[in-house]
Amino acid sequence: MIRNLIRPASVLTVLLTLVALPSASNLEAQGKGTIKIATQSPLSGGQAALGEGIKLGAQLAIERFKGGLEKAGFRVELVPYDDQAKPDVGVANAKNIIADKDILVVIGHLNSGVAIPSSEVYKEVNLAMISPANTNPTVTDRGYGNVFRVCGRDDVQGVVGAEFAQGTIKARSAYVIHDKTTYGQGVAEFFKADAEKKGIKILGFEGTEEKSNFDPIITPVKAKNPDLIYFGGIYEQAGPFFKQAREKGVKAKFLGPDGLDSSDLAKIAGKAVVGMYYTSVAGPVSVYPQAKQFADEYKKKFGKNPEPFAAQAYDATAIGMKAVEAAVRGGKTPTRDAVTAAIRDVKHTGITGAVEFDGKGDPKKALYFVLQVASENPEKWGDNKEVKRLTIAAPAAKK
Amino acid sequence: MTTALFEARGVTKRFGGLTALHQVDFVLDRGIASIIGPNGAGKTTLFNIFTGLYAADEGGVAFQGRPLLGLRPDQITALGVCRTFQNIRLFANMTALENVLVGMHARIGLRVWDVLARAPRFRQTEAALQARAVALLERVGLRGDPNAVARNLPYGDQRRLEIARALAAGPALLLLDEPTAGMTQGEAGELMGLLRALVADLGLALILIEHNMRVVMEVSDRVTVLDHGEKIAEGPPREVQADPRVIEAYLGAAARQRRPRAAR
Amino acid sequence: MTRAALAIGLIAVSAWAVATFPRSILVFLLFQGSLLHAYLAPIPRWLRVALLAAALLVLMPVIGAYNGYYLEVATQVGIFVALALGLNIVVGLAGLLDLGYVAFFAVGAYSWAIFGSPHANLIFGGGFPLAAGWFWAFLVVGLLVAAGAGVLLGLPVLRLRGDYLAIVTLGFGEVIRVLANNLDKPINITNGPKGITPISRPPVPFDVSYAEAFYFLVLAIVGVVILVNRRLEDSHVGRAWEAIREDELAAQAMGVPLVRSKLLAFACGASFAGVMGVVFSAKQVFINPESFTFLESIGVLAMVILGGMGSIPGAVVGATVVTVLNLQVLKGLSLWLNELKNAGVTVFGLSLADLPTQLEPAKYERMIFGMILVLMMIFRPQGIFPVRRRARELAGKS
Amino acid sequence: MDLPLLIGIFPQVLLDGLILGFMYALIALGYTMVYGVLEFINFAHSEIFIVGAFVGVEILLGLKGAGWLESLPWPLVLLLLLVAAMAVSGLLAAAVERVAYRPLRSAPRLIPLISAIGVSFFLQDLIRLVESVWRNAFNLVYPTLDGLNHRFELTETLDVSVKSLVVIVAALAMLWVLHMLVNRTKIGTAVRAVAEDQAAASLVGIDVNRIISLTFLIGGAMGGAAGVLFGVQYGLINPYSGFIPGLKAFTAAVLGGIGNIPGAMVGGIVLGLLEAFAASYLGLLTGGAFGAEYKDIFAFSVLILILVFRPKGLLGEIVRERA
Repeated sequence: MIRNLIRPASVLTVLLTLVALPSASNLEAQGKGTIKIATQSPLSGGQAALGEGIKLGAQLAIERFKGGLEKAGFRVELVPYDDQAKPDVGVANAKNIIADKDILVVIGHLNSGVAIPSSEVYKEVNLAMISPANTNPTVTDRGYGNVFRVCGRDDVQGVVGAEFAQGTIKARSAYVIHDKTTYGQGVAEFFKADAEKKGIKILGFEGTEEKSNFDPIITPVKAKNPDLIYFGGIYEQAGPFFKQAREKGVKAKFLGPDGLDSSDLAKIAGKAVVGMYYTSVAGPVSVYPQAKQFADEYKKKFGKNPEPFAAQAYDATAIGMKAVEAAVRGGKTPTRDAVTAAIRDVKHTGITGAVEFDGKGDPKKALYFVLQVASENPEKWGDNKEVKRLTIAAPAAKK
Repeated sequence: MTTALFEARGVTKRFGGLTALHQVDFVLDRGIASIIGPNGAGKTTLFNIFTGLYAADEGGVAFQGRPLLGLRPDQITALGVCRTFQNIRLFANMTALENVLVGMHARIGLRVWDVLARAPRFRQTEAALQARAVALLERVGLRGDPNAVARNLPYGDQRRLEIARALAAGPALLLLDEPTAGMTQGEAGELMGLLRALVADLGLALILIEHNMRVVMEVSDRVTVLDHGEKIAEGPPREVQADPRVIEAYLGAAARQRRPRAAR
Repeated sequence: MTRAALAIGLIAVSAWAVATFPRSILVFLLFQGSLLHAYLAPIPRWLRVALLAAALLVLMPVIGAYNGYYLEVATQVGIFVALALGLNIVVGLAGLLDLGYVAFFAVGAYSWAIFGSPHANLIFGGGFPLAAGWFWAFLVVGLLVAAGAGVLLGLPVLRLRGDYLAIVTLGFGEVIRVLANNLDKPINITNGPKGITPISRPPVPFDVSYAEAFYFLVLAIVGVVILVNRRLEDSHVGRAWEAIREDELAAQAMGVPLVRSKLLAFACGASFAGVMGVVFSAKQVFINPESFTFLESIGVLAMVILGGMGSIPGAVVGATVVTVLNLQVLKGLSLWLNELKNAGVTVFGLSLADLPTQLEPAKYERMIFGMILVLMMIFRPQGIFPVRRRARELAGKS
Repeated sequence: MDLPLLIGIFPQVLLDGLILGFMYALIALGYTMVYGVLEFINFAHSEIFIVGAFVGVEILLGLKGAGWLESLPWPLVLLLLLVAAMAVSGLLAAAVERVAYRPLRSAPRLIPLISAIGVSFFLQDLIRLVESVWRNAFNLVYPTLDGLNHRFELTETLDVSVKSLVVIVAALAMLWVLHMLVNRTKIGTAVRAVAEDQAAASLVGIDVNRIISLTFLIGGAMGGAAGVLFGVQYGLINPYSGFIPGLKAFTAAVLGGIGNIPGAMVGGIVLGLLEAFAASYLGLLTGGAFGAEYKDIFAFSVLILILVFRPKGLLGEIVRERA
């Protein structure tokens, strides 16, 4: 019986597919001399806003800088991939990406937890990945020749946080909470280590996957009454935590890494996070003197303010295209090896400052900021004040 | 002193506050014994204890001199005590043949490794099992297709299949729980013929739970009567039939039927 | 004859189409459809075997040369086929609803991840990662460790009634995941949420790429798994499992040792997952607890249910359909929608660009799994490829 | 180890655990009612519960958008939320029963369970789909009701907010109403009759299908109320946030004796306390080696241990032949 049912069904599928074939192939036709630049970032899910910013930043850069390559007879295209902020999705996408020989540079990811395994795939074919946002030290500390980033590192971000905590807040004790993700736990550990070195007493170090009920975590925090709470994690989880903590009468100052940098934090936690500090490798676009034009253009084209990391993605893409241009020899599409090698030599003054890579692919100098939340109104997130700025070189790889 | 084939002493079972069986003794050496009694008398409970589904609260059961209490049902089956169920419990989505093959499980000496390697030993065993299963199906009078799925068989055949499945384990003692329930008098008579033949040919001992009195009187060598969990009579069919306590239990039972089932 | 020609022709045309349009998802689906067609078509057995073997052993790697992603998809399909076949033993044959099946996959994956990466140095001091050749040994280690975990879990819980067993295995699956997420202290065993990387890959013979090597490895394992499955099913062991599924009590009364049979089912199912876990960790080079969530367990369950509980071809087809749906169709829809949005297409006067950005077809896998489970239970509980009871050759029957 | 600290936070942890426990108890009612009547684990109850939370947040956001939120007294707003959420969740639960469970009522017991798991997953993404289209967001924040957030400082280390008291009062009230409903009314008698023996119940003229629908309706309504209280208490919800609390509530139901209404409350409170104490004290007692991240393991271990070592009706129920 099944046989009788399935056979016509499969024949039908076949016919349908044949009909659909021409349209599909049109959609995916490969022109000669096409150069593709891929982005990989979460385009859906809780961090979609940030991921979308990366994609749009890259798009803007391609439109701005593609002139040179077009003159040489190439078409330049952006291929956005959605890694859903999940490692396995990122890896699967990466395999898809390396299968497309036209893709010469990958701009991404947002999450270090996704970037690390995905870059293992890129490495197989020496495809360059330039990260606008991955701050985990491991990303470049593996010493892969094809991995670069234009932003700072968590270990430094943790250090910046600790330095700010000691120097500016004058905190003598701190309680550290993290969200048990690669990113959150990583940066929290760096903060803890450096804060302890600086003589700040760490009263507790707690990780949790809890999303809603923080009561049992807050109670010990309140009892130990720290000067400062450091939250290593993302705003989605930090929001309810800060809100509940303030409601329960916790009076400590709040500090965290750039994962807290989202207007949604104000939406969730409201006045609880007014006055909260966060360190960032991005900083609002308004911080960069050269970035005014970028912000205006972005707003004009996409109808919204650039999200954090959009400017970094713009710069990363620009660097990638510069390298592709440099690698073009005699009108032929350059190899991935040539592009990757060329990136190493690029010196680029972008809207987030001058970028030049060291041996591991870290920027020789990176900017770090500490900002403070100004208002409980999510619309005014962009008004957050920069309270401190540091330029720090990436630490040498520890073996 | 020689031990009896099957011997139960002082079996007591309580469910909560209700005593389902109280100090029941039962001995069987050979032939066919029947257990009768009104609904709720404890007959099936006794079977469940004999076959290890329930643990008795007191008393002991022994088969060929080996104590059965504390053994699992499958171990008891492996020793040679096998049963059928009052409400047929075939493996409904398996074929008649497969049902019988499952019954042979305890007698199969193959290891998982033999199965995976498909050793000659495996093939020989499977072939032999299958031949035996087919023979058993014929023996119990199932003339239909052995590859028919059990749930599609007619009712009477399902009863027969259940007996074939129980015989597959190669028991020395077979416990049949209302084997003729739902059958016409003619079918029941046929089945009894089969049972008698099995006893004669294989030297099987049988214990029946039965409501069909004609069947009971016809085939039983001995009859045990339970009422309210206690043995009230035991002996050859004619004697038991005349026992005043039995008559009272059965007449009284008509009134009791309407009471809610207590033992649940 | 025409049937045979049709089957051969479809495979040939679709394979050619994939080579010509290597980036079209639809064409690749067509290729898969042609394989299914060949499997179902009333053609001689030898031809069917030859066609499928040629397609899987030769055509697929060639297609992979045109678009490596398809080889990745095929490999993923293979991994899930093995998982579905393992779960099929537990759920389909023995009738034990295991909602934490992916835990065994995790156990296998972590066993190689820890020792096949420098991570083990944190526990034992030095000397790691093990040489890549150890991978082969760890296929066995993964099998044994997962089977052991199956027995350990099974011993206390297998006496439970079906629905309670389901909940307990769910709890067990979550416990394993939470442990994997938390055992980075006091002793760093799993490296917690950060996961373990880089995990060594096995040495590859000749000039084969890793992608091809893993494809063939997975294919070989799936072959073995199918063989084992069929042999078990077609023996007293398989019959005992089915009897337990049909009527536990009667099975026991017929001499089937319940606990031992159930343990065996659990251990078998778990061991397939364990082996594939080892392969998975080496293939991914990176694993973290996120790959082993309850959602994955339900996904595998949906594969088994879709194909038909207890049915080997059902598990294969179910795993393929669900995996392809997840990896290709939903994601393809997302990309397509994205392109339409960017192109400013309007439907009924509504610009697609105005669609909410959170509306992403790729994210609705739970809805797909859920619909599969509900609809199959209501309308076709036996699955799309129900078990066909094998009619036995009866020698002694006149 | 800092003993005064450990003792100092004890009352607060106790209170937190109680609040969490009452929340679990409310959710557990839905599981326990359905199980009591059908011996069926309504796996989708966790989503019925979170739907209640979404109904609540939508009404609040609506009121806020219309500018009425500040002008209305909070008890009235809360009552409105509870009534609406109970209605929607209750009807949804009954509809789910009608569509996905009733056709399978005579099937082997794993079949409806698998269907229920499917419904659970389907509903999660359905909520997500609806909210994505409607608000382009599915992580929703409960607008703050100032009156509910007021806190009473009882001692230096112990304080309690109005909303926590509301949870306790509402839970107790609903348990009481339900207890009365089941034990003192005609409907309750019918429910108990169906639970005892469906065939017999239908023989004495009870419409079994209606009573089962009613059971789902009541259980779902309890879940909806719990959803609103959950949202008000903890602030942020998403379509997936019902799952883990649901599983824990089921644990609570089993712990207290499934099918037993006061048992659900006892089980919920025990589990809530256990979880709160584990999360608060584990880190303090082990010097940080283990911490709050293990609290789910505690809950799941309780689930496993209870099911393994108190196997209700293990053999006695399967072998339900007439004795």
